[in-house]
Amino acid sequence: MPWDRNQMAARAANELEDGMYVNLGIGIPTLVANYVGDKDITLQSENGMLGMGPFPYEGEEDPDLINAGKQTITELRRTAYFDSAQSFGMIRGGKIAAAILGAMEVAENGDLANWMIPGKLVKGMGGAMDLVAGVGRVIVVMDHTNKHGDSKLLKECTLPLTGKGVVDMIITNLGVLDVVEGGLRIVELADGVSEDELRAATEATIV
Amino acid sequence: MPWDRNQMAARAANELEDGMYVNLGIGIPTLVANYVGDKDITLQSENGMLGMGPFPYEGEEDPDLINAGKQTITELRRTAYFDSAQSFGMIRGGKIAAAILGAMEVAENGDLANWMIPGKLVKGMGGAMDLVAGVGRVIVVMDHTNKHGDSKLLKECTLPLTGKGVVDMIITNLGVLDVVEGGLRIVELADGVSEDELRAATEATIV
Amino acid sequence: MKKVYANATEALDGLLSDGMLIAAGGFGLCGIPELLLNAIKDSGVKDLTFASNNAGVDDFGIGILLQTRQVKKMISSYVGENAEFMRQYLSGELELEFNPQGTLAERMRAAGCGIPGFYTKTGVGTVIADGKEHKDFGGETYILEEGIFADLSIVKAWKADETGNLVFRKTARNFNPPAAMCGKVCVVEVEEIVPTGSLDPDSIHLPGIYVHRLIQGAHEKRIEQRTVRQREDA
Amino acid sequence: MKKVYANATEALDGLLSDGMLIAAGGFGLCGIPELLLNAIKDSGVKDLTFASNNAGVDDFGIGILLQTRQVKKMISSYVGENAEFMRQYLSGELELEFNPQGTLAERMRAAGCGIPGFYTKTGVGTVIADGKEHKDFGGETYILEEGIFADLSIVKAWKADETGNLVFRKTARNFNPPAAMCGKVCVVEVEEIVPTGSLDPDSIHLPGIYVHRLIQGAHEKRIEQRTVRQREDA
Repeated sequence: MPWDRNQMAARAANELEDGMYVNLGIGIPTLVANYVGDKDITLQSENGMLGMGPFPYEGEEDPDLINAGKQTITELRRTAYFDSAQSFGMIRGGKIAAAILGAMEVAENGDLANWMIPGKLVKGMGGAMDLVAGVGRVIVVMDHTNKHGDSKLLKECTLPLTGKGVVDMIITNLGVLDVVEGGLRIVELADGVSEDELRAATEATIV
Repeated sequence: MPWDRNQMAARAANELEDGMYVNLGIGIPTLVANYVGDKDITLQSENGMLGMGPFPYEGEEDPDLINAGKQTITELRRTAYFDSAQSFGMIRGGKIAAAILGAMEVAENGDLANWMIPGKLVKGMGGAMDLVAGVGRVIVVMDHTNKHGDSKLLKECTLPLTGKGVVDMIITNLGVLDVVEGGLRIVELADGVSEDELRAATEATIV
Repeated sequence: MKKVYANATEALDGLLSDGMLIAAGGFGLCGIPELLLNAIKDSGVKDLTFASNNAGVDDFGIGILLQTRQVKKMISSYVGENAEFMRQYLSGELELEFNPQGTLAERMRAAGCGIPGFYTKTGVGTVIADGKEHKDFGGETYILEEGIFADLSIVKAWKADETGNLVFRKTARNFNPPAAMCGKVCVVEVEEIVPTGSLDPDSIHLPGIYVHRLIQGAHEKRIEQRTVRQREDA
Repeated sequence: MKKVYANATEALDGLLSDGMLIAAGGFGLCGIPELLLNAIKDSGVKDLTFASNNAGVDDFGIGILLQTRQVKKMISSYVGENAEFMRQYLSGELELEFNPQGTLAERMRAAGCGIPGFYTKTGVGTVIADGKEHKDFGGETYILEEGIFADLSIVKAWKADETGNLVFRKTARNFNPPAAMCGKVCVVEVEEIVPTGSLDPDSIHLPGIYVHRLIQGAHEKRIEQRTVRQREDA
């Protein structure tokens, strides 16, 4: 049985190591925070915060304290605030060990598309281009196929890119793949998913 | 009688306007602070401070509180501290209205030399190149001639430049000159100094 | 030199002109200069270009200036929360220049620091890099991004002293300091002006040198997405 | 992840190698990482290049590493207070790369922010511009300066919490934040390590993400030029 959202998030959390500073994207990546266990992970919110805490209790929301998804959050004892130039300075400068992001498409060379569908509503890339260009390791968490059943792991991206050759690892409902020389390498299969099933759902070259 | 150091400093202080943020160099420029009267002037120290106060009373020196000349100083009620990148960001970005600096040579096109004598001891430019390139107005305060009696207001600088075409006004013991199209223009003569005397002591073109 | 003005309209007096470029602080609806935006709306100035990470929502933030068609162009990283924006953009009434968020912040900071251009890896190989100079450093390719030199900065801080030294609160700091740096003139609204000397000189986020005019006022501080967790009962 | 080490020698363990580039904070003798410099001296590591605004005095700061001939090259803006420096430089034993002070600070900050190059007006038309790329922006000429990517940063702060969040004191902040940003590894010495949670999150000058190792110790904090004024008697 393929992994559900929480299992994908839990698998992504396995990639995080004690002491890391990490940026989590919107959607499934946000759930990763629930699975870091007793590892000492510091979450960055790119609007200007290190040490992001959970959502506030009702009645304790603070309009001056939101995350990059514009949601109300809380601070921790370790929290530090800073401005957007400093925040993206640390992202661009490689100080963030890992970013865990969603995607529309990933290509076998690590190209990533997750910000725009031409002809549809255009919302903008936000901080995604800076994150994938700057952080130490980019881990994509997404469903293996789109709602039409087509593979999201492609030979080449068809959508406008967020970054070129930037993805290091892909975690889907079917398993885990590394981006390596020549294509993708299967690291792990989801419980009950066979290698054939995963290959059948993958357009990208598997090496 | 030519102006003395204090008179030159007082004359330079006349150039400052209420509300200005100003950087004062070492030597005579430092004395300018004594003559600002009740104008609201904020002094920058380029090692990371706005709102520089006077020297401390004996026994109240703080090793963490020095000016760009490495002298112990004090803070004021308006003081703000920041790091060197921010400090020179505001200098380079033109936020400082005026710098008052000493010089070895000034040329009629506004070239300034005040950091290095080849073959002699080389100490470095410190923040001088950033200041003259960035601040709104550069006022040089210096003796009109060197110890050999040679003019320090030249057709061309002979020493390595601190900045090209950067000087706006020169205040010397003999008078005040603006750097204008085609050369220097006499603004004011020191008490008892004749225009002929000033011209005789000046190599630069006076227009 | 008095920096404190009575209200937003007076603080903007003489500073607004059609077609100008305004850099605005804020992220989403957090830390936006809401009082100054209202006064800009009331002034009727038009054909504005805004460098601002977001465009507000339909009835708050820059969105109110979209309703009145006072905005010609946005330089932003994300405009997803604003239906009127989308309508005007898709119909060609509104120009849009997307900047990656970090590039936008750094372009503002750069201009404020006298840096007309810098190289970044962000956007290499994407549409963002189209038409921009490419250059190699240490075997890697970077693109040249230019400083945003604005005519006016509008900024929201938490507290100021009378000399304009600013303190921000939590994530409401965001784009406000870089936006403040990059304008020829910077107007700031705060929740409270405190006497000079009552802020810690070591804890000032933006020194008064960047601040030309200052107002104090009541802020709505609207929350865009109210997310909460349940209390565990004892 | 424990960042706190027992002393400077342990904090530097495994980080030093001959020929490395070290970025050091401090301005004059103010805010210099004196404990780490002493430990570097004791380690015997040699052929070092230092990016540091000054070179200390003969018996304090980087000067102590000049005495022991451990320094091959300095990247500095002003070295006027150090007689041994001058002797070694004039005899050709020591290389020196002068940087305008603001260019030096920005080169460190740029590298820490992933910016390999930026344009500045500082030094245009001077020897500083020799051999550097010139480029026009808006009709004015600028030169390209490159980021300083150091192997190691050594930094002095006032206080830290256990996660490495740093607070500096008065003008001892100076080059410490940009120096901290530009190294692959950053080691920090402070006067006091306080429990995490006791620093104000709005008033942290440099977040712990930049800090890999941390020590607490007693500092001499020598004054270079003790200038005072007379008390006016009542």
